[in-house]
Amino acid sequence: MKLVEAIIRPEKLEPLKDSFLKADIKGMNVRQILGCGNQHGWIAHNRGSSVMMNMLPKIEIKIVVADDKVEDTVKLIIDTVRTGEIGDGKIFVKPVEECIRIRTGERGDDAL
Amino acid sequence: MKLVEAIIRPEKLEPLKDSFLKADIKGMNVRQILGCGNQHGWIAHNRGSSVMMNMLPKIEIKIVVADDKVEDTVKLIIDTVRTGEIGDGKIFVKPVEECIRIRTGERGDDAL
Amino acid sequence: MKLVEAIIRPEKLEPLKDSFLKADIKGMNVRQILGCGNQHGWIAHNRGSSVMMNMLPKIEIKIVVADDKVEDTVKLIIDTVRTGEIGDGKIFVKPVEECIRIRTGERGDDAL
Amino acid sequence: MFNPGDIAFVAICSMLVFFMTPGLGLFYAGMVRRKNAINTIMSVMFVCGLATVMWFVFGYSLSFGPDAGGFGVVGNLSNAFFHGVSASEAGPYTDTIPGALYAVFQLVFCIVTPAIVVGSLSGRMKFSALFVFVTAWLVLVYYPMAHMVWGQGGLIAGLGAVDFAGGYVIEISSGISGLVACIILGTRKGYGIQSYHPHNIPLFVIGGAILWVGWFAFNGGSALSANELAVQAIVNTMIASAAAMLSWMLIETVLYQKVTVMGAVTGAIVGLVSITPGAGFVPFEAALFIGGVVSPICFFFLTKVKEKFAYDDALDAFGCHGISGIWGVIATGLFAQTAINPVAHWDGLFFGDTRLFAAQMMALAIAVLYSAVMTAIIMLLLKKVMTIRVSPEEEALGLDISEHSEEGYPAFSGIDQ
Amino acid sequence: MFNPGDIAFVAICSMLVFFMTPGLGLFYAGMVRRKNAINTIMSVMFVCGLATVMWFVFGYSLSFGPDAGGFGVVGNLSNAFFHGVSASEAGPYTDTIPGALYAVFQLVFCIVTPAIVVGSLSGRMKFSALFVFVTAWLVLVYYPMAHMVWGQGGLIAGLGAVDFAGGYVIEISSGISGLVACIILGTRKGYGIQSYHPHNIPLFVIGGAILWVGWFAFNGGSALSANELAVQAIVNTMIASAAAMLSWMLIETVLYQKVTVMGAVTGAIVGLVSITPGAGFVPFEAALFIGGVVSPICFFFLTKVKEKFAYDDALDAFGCHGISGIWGVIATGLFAQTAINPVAHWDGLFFGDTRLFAAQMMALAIAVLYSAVMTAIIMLLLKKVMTIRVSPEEEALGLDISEHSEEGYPAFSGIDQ
Amino acid sequence: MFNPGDIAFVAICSMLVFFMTPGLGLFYAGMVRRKNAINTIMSVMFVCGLATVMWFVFGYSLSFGPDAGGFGVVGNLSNAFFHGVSASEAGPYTDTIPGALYAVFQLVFCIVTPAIVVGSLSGRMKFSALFVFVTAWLVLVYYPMAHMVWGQGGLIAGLGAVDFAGGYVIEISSGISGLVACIILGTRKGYGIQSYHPHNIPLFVIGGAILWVGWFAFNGGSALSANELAVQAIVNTMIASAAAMLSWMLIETVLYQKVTVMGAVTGAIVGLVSITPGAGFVPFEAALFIGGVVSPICFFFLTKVKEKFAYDDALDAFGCHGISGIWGVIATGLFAQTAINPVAHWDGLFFGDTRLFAAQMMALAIAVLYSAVMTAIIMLLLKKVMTIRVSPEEEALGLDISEHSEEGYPAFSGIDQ
Ligand SMILES: Nc1ncnc2c1ncn2[C@@H]1O[C@H](COP(=O)(O)OP(=O)(O)O)[C@@H](O)[C@H]1O
Ligand SMILES: Nc1ncnc2c1ncn2[C@@H]1O[C@H](COP(=O)(O)OP(=O)(O)O)[C@@H](O)[C@H]1O
Ligand SMILES: Nc1ncnc2c1ncn2[C@@H]1O[C@H](COP(=O)(O)OP(=O)(O)O)[C@@H](O)[C@H]1O
Repeated sequence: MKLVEAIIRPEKLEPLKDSFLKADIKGMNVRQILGCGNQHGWIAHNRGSSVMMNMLPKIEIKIVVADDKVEDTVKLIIDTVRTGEIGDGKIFVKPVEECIRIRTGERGDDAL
Repeated sequence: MKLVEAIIRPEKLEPLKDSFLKADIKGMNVRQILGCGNQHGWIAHNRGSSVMMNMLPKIEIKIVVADDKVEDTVKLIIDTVRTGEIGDGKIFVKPVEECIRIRTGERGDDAL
Repeated sequence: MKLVEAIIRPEKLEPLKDSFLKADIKGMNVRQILGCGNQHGWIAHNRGSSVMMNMLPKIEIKIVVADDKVEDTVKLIIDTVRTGEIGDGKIFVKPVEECIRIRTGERGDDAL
Repeated sequence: MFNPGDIAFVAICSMLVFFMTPGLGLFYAGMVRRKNAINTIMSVMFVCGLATVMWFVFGYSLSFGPDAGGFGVVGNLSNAFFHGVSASEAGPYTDTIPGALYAVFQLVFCIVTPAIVVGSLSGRMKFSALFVFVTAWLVLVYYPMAHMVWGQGGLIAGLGAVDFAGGYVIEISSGISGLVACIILGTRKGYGIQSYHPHNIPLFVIGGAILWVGWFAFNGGSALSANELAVQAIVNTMIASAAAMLSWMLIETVLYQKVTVMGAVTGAIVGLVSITPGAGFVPFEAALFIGGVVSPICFFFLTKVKEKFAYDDALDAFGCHGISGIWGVIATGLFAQTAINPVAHWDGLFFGDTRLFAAQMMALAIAVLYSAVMTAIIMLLLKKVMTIRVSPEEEALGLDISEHSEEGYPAFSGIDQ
Repeated sequence: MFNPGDIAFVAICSMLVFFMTPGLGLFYAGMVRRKNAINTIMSVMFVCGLATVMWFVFGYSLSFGPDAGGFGVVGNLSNAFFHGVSASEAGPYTDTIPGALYAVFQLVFCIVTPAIVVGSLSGRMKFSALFVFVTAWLVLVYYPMAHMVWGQGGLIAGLGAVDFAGGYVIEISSGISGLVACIILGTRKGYGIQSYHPHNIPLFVIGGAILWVGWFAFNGGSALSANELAVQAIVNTMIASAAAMLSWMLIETVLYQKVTVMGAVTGAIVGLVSITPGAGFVPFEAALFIGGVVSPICFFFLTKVKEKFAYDDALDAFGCHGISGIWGVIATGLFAQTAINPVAHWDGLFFGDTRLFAAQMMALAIAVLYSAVMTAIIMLLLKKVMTIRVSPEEEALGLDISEHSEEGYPAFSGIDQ
Repeated sequence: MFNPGDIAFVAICSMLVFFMTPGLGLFYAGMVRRKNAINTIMSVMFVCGLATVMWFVFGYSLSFGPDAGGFGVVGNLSNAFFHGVSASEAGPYTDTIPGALYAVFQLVFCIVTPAIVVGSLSGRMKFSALFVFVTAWLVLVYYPMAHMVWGQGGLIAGLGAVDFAGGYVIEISSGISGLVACIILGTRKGYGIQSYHPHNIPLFVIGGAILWVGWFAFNGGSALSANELAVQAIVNTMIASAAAMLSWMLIETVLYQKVTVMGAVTGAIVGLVSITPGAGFVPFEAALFIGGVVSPICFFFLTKVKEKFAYDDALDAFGCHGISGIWGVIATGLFAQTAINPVAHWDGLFFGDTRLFAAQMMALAIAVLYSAVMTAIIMLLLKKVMTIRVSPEEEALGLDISEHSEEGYPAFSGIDQ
């Protein structure tokens, strides 16, 4: 099993959820983070003063998938969220040793 | 060392904290996420229209434990948070290579 | 590649961002968590009653770095955020198998 | 002769009605997604500045100045810059308070009306376009409507139709304009699929509470005097809003076995709208009926009709204000009593006289047509000369950042130390 | 003869007092966990609808109508549907304002009172049960209490006891009822262990500020005229609330070396409660004393007594309103002066006359007993005929979702785009 | 003879002005980081308690009591404990309302003024030090300023300078004091680098709306009667604030092509400040000009001047209140008309008379110097005798936890179940 962790633009969450729905990927979880990378943020105006916002809100999506589904999932994400402009985000793949469904106690790929 | 990552129902956080306290597990961290899985969410009524909430608030708990404590921890979590109904959540176990206590610089299991 | 995950005091985020800027570490992401460990929290007063706050707000920083940069990063973090008092936090190092830059599709260390 | 009691009453009512506009901004903002909260507040708040300055410069004159050309449609410019409108002399509309106070009381109504309209356009309109739209709408819709209904020699008043506190001028004009404008503007992306995203219900409640309280001043103050009529209007307003809240809760209970805060407060608001035109004309029992019936009507429009015709009346300016306002002027034609307020020349249909009812229907037709046509012209012209919608990317990102470079809660996460 | 100044004053005061009920909803909501915010707001807001309609239909009549049967306990139904309550004629209670305005001013009091009670029941009561409870409570507790204290031929008034703006009728009746009802309802799960979970202190402050401002109208307006007595009441209200805020801050400083916003605002509120019964009877210096002393008393009850007896008076309706109200009526018996308000037949104990004090004590006993017994009956009956508590699972999940399918901040996370 | 209309008006205005102080607390709190929200609210709210009790005990007397020693600088103690200040007799300052009502109306001004000052000190001052500072500041700055401008035999009034609703007494004194105090206190850590951290703009808007509405009561009520002058003041206030909002939006549009809510509301507020001293003296057109011009002036100070001199006027008490207040008193010297208000002995410079303008300039110099010197003395003394700043660690952690052990949104995350 692998954990596919994607950091994406907030406005891409809805399209990505739709893509997953079509591809029948059901389990995932999502949280809000602040990220900084190559993207520079935007200029805000505070009672006249200009201020640079350097940490931008991003969404982190985590999906645990069976080993053989990793590439498909990665591709699906890239296809859905890529805009080609700085700030598109990153995908990280990490090992997961075990997965347990709390409700039933099932383990391994069955539990996904 | 392993990272035990449990996704649970929000209302189970307090009981789980109590269980941990009893089992003398002290270090952990917690965050709010939105999850979707087999559980369907609930119907909300918005000025008359019914709307389906498909992402549900969940709590993610992370505990890093020594290798030999993983099973106990998993068992403890399952025992405390299982209701037997859809939406009980998942536990993932992931490898952790190193742990450092910032205050002292200690490493490895001592730092937990 | 490794994921360096640091749990720090909220008030140390700004100094840490400055240190990273100086060390030219650009990519990272940040979120708010609640943590409990050896630190005991503080006493709050609620209309007269004293209550113990046992989960404290912490910041979790995640940085994915090439294998050879792990030690430097860890050291930098420790140097910047250590106060020597309980509650300084922890650093966890975890394996990352793959990293993909969504914008370009680049993989591996190049994508960082 | 000035009466300090009346001055005190109308002055304080003006303040409370002024409060309604920011209140509306908060009410609206609570209902939108977090990424559009700033844009929503801004779209409402800027009207406080714009409409006031316009009112002083020429708006009051176009609305309440001497009739221009005798058509009863708009005033002339002889009161521009409050020329002839004084804090020390009574105006042409009432004797016991200064003309300038009357002008201020009318101003606060003029501020809130376009602010209602913008609710229909929420979440996708460029702010620059909205600014131009509101300016044009005040000149082409609001001032003429106010003149026709309340101005000297006004066309609608001439028909014998009555409007105590703004059924035609405020509720119908804003509701109908909202509908027309939102259709021309187009729906938000993903409209229909993902519609439930209020980000802050307590904020919505704060705004709703301010609106509710302000409305007592709105209807009560419309008596322009601290007298029996003001009391009649306040009591009616209380009864109608309460009845509408309860009947909305009843509908929800029957349909879903649950009541919601958004529903209950929406019920109260449509109840307030529905009694606005008749507050100073109908007896108490009628208020109970008017309020009790408005919720099912609106509920039907907010759910079935809106879905069926798929217009994106984002924050329901039409569904809440337009529809309830229409019901309100009809109900006034049904239940008004000359004994309560001799400004109505005839009793309502329910009491056996058809004349007032007929006048109300005629006036309603004029108000609906006039607002619809004028708003359509403004929007279509605007569409020709400037970009009125943000791009799909900007819409997805949220108008707060794209239009204002400002977020609602920048340091709220606790991360941004 | 109607006086426009008085009409203006009482009308505007009614609006500001009406504002207190949503204000109380926000005040309460800020103090609860996020998962119960909607339920808390709903539990308070629906009273605006329910109590108003009931008031119009029969509540006013039961409270202020002619005495039924001569027992001085409740009115008869001759004023049902505001029959004989008119916007154009003075009522039996005052000459300078219309009877309907008096009814409205009394209505806004009647709305806020059950809304206070629900604070004790927060976080575990089924909304349907709460709805029935409030309906029954208004009929069986509020209307009789109002009649006994303020109605024509009322029992408590007949004793010579005085209550300027609602010590017995509002504060004590709601506080005692809250205590009794919360004991019968039972504590929240985990009560005592995990009690500190306000989710939004600024919201609490918004509500607190609205309450504070409204209270000036509450006490001032109770003079029913813009006269010397109203001024006396307003000044006393200001002094007492300020003194109570300072003394609460002092207690916190002594005990914890820190002052809190929740503490300071709570201090102000208990100060406001404490001066309510005596605002139009006591001299300024007494207000300073009454306010200064109420905070330690309440602090003691909120901490020691509540802990010792382990009742879960969730948002302290008893601890804040009941206790301070009791202190307030006692203090009125101590410091009232006939020279300030001849409605009091005798001076207070402090000025050497025991009669008023004795009357106050008797009235207090009646009010406490009556509220306690009636509320107990209602709750015990309710428990027999319907489920009054949510299930432990629903309680853990939060009443917002389980009872209303609505959340306080659905799209706040910024995730739910 | 008392006039109920006047009593009603001044009483209600007092309530609305009182509302401004919590409003200011929310306005300020929305602008700070979440970790300092509680401290900010506390710093403003406690003044409601402190200033009220002080006012009753000796503050009113020092401000409005008979002149002490004939210097026109401060009153004597003969009205301590409101001795001679009665709810049933007119005071020395006006005939149509009771002396105690006048004292209350003046009190609500006295509450809000130090609350403005604390905005400059936000985010780093120990609360205990702030408490002492405000106490000392009221005695040494506010009471004398009020006496000099509005008291019997006051020095500044004696020059012939005029101040309708608090240009010198409130705006300039608080703004200048804020500047001086914040310089002595020192900047926040990291000031300049990381300055954009409002945590809750809707909260800021709620506060701003309360301020805006309250200001109509603030300026209108300063006529102390529901008369022509009150109307003049209200109309001027409306026009000036609207004009200032629009001109702020214009500046932002020109410079950034975007308008912000924080900008627009700030514009409205500086407009309100600017018209405060002249509201009851200048004609409507002048109000348009005064408001239209104040935004560029303040914008320049908030951006260029503040940056250049690097003082950390955290929430811009000086930039908004000081500067606009100064412009306001100058503008009053330019545009006042004796025909509008004969309290001004001469017309303004614009109408050809130099005497009022000269008096205003002299008064301005006195007010600025007096406030600056006194505040400096207080702060420097305080620094000697106690710790006035929190430690750098506490500052980084946030003053909410370090100073109050209380957070703004403890259970908001949804985690803390
Ligand atoms: N090395 C890294 N470790 C962790 N997160 C990263 C790293 N680099 C980038 N990120 C995350 O990815 C997001 C997008 O990065 P960015 O550099 O802006 O995109 P792009 O690579 O497309 O230019 C950042 O906001 C940050 O959250
Ligand atoms: N494959 C997955 N990857 C990541 N998170 C998952 C995955 N499957 C489920 N989850 C998380 O677990 C939660 C519970 O899943 P659900 O399917 O509702 O429970 P159950 O398996 O007991 O029916 C989801 O809300 C989601 O956050
Ligand atoms: N075993 C663990 N697993 C996950 N997180 C932990 C663990 N131990 C500590 N933490 C996190 O680290 C934070 C700091 O821990 P603490 O024990 O207070 O610091 P210190 O070790 O310096 O005394 C905690 O708040 C918690 O979030």
